[in-house]
Amino acid sequence: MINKVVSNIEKALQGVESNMTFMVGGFGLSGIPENSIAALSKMDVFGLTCISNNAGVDDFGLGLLLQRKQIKKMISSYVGENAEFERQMLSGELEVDLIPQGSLAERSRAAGAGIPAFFTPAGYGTEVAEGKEVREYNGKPHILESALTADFAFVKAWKGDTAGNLIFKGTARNFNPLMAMAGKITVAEVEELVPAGELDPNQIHTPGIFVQRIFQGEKYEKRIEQKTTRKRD
Amino acid sequence: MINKVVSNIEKALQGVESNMTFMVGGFGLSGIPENSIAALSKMDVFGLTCISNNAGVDDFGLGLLLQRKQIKKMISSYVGENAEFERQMLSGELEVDLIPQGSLAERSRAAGAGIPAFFTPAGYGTEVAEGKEVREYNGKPHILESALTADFAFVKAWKGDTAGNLIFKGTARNFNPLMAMAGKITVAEVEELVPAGELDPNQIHTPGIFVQRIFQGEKYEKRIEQKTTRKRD
Amino acid sequence: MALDKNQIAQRIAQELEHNTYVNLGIGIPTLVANYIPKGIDIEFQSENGVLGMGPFPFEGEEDPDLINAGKQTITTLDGAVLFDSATSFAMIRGQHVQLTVLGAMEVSENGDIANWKIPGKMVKGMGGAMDLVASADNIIVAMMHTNRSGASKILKQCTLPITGVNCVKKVVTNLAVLEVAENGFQLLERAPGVSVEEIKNATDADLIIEGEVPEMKL
Amino acid sequence: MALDKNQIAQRIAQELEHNTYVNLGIGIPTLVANYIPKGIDIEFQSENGVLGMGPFPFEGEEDPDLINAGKQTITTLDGAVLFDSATSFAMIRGQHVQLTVLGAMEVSENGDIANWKIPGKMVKGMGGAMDLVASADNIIVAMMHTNRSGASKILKQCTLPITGVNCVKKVVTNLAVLEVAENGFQLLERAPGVSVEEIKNATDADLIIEGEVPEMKL
Repeated sequence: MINKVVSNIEKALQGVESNMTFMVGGFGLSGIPENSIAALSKMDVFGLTCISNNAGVDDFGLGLLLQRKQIKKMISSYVGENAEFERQMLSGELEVDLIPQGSLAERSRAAGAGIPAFFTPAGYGTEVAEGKEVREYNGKPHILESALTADFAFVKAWKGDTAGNLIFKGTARNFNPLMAMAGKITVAEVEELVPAGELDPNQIHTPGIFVQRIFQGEKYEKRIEQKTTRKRD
Repeated sequence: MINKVVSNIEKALQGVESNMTFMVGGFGLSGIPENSIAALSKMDVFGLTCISNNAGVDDFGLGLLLQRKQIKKMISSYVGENAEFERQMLSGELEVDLIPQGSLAERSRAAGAGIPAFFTPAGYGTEVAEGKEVREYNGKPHILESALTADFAFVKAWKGDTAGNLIFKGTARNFNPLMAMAGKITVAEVEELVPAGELDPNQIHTPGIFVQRIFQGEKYEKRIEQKTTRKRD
Repeated sequence: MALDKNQIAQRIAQELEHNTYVNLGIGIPTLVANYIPKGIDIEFQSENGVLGMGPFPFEGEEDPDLINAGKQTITTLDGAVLFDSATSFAMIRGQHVQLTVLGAMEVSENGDIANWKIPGKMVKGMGGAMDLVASADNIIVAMMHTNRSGASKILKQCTLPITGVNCVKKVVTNLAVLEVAENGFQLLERAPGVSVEEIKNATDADLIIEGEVPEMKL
Repeated sequence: MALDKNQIAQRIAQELEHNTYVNLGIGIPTLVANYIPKGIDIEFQSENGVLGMGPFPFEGEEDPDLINAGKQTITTLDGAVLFDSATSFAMIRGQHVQLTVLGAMEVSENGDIANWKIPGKMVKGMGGAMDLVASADNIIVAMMHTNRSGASKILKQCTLPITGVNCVKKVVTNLAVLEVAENGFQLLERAPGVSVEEIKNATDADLIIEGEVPEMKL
């Protein structure tokens, strides 16, 4: 077995440098790599390009990196929950590339799967299609999208084993398995790290081959953005 | 919940006609839809195009349909275990389109995922690339491959629920989840059919949305092609 | 009288077909789930990775690992499945999700929709909307007929950056049900007590009106 | 003396690098798993959907739902994973599998390989070979130096339909270890007791020979 365990967060982030491109898993604040983001927000790395569906909120998630102006460019699909983000974007401090959510997911997977480009109908006829090749299939125009790669991918899983295998829980899965595939170095943090052999090999979401480093995270806050409930009858 | 259960194999195969295109899951004889194949081999449907990684053996799997000359064309990656297949192919009775295994898998997934075409390095410079568009990415030539669809996809899972959700076991998974995505009508047979709610929603391999009909198969033979063992010390 | 948001949702719920998978956008569309007609089996998909969404959880039972695309805490029903974002959009792009209901800032008479950006003012992003509108066979827009300053959101041509072209099939507003027909918007129904004239006045695009326009039944 | 199949596998095993994922083809390559050097952690991938393959099962413990790409019954080791064919080839095409060892009918001096078809005679199909050779950074061919009729399988140009171009990095045969260098095959090692002259005679392609050619160490 190939052991992917690193003993601490410093080792997990070894090699991280300014001007790199990072992928960061999560949807909203659900399933974000809290430990990795917190540690990155304390490092002196700047000029980062971050690929993440969202940009966190002002004081949590990628918002922490935005506060310190560590991010030069965001590649996201939806960024509507972050006042500091909006300020930096509208002032031109922050470069923003908005892309359709499905294309973000598929382009990440494509990178990991050795598919350099593919056709999708999403975005045809919109700003997103500008400069992109258009081709008709089944009577419908499609645009050519390319794979998205990153120097590091930071993902968060529910359980993981020492071989780097990951299992996610609920909708905290989202982009994590796809970004895990796409990262040149994929750093996985998990709520519970178990010895290889404990997870059912049939039930692993991300095979360890896609993960270069794994560690057990701590103090997960798992903040809820929109607490919605119903009354008991 | 949308109920996908059909009460018998006849209802599962309703609408099957001559000259249709079928996808059939399985790798070798592992994970093949034994019940569906057996039933098809007794129907008077001919001129079929079958998309399947392999073509069964002489007296099992798709070999049963070959015996009755129901298949006009096979789209496969590896067909080396079937004497009748070879005879029909070399005599020109059977049309054969051989394609790389990874492209077969990805082209099936692509169909199900609404991706009409993608670039892959597999097959560049070979017969497989003839007539296909070539484009260089990352200094390496790639060819454009298109999605593969089928009128029916026949797949086999270990467990399934009434909502059509499927769980596979071991390497019997193989092409089944991908062909399930690609079929216009996907017929899933399972070893064990359980009520919706019994399977852990985190652990489903094929979401029921990809399955149109599900039934519990019977008398699984699960033939082994190459029994290899080691001696106890 | 013009419909309120719940009534718009209620009217859209009449469009739901038995045994279909439906994606509901944020806002009014989310309310549609409260009005599923009896005998109609529907499964709701949320593009962040869940099929078989149930109602909001009871107070105290929220799970941060279980949210919808609007980031609201949710529950799942029997038969639900959880999956990653690529699988989610495979369902959407591959047209396995049959109906998408979403909000809009503008809809044009050829079925274009704009709902993701106001240049220089608001840039939240398209989220999954561009994939959704480019994919589903049936797209219904749920929105108010006019914007806050009273201007029509039903236009000959969109003025805002569009989310998708030729995709909207139907629009249900507080005033009317409109179909995107070959030659433009066809007025199918009026809100109870709202006259054709009132709808015309609130609409920038031309309306195709054939015979008597019936009132919606709620 | 020329190597037997097990010795070819044994020599190839020396090429295995610590902490790498390896795909072994059918035939001689499969045998490589028996000779992993001490201290080298390897995980074997089989393209039908398993990573972390173990040895064959004990008699009576075969599971029809657990086979390798050669359709042989197998076992899995701790840390193993099972997955579908698209994920399997994502690993391969995405270059997560670092080394592929496979058999061949012909290899040419620019690194082309032919191993899937003899026109009019044998058409078994390429299986996963075309994806494998087009993808992995390192491709090693394991084969006999000559075919059954004694003809060289090491050629200037392949005569059979090829499986991939410019992909083979090294060839280990019963006679020699050859590297596909920029200008052609470089003879790296001789089988014990086999002379350079004997190798030359058995080889159709030109050989680049620099200084003394050492014997393989097994």
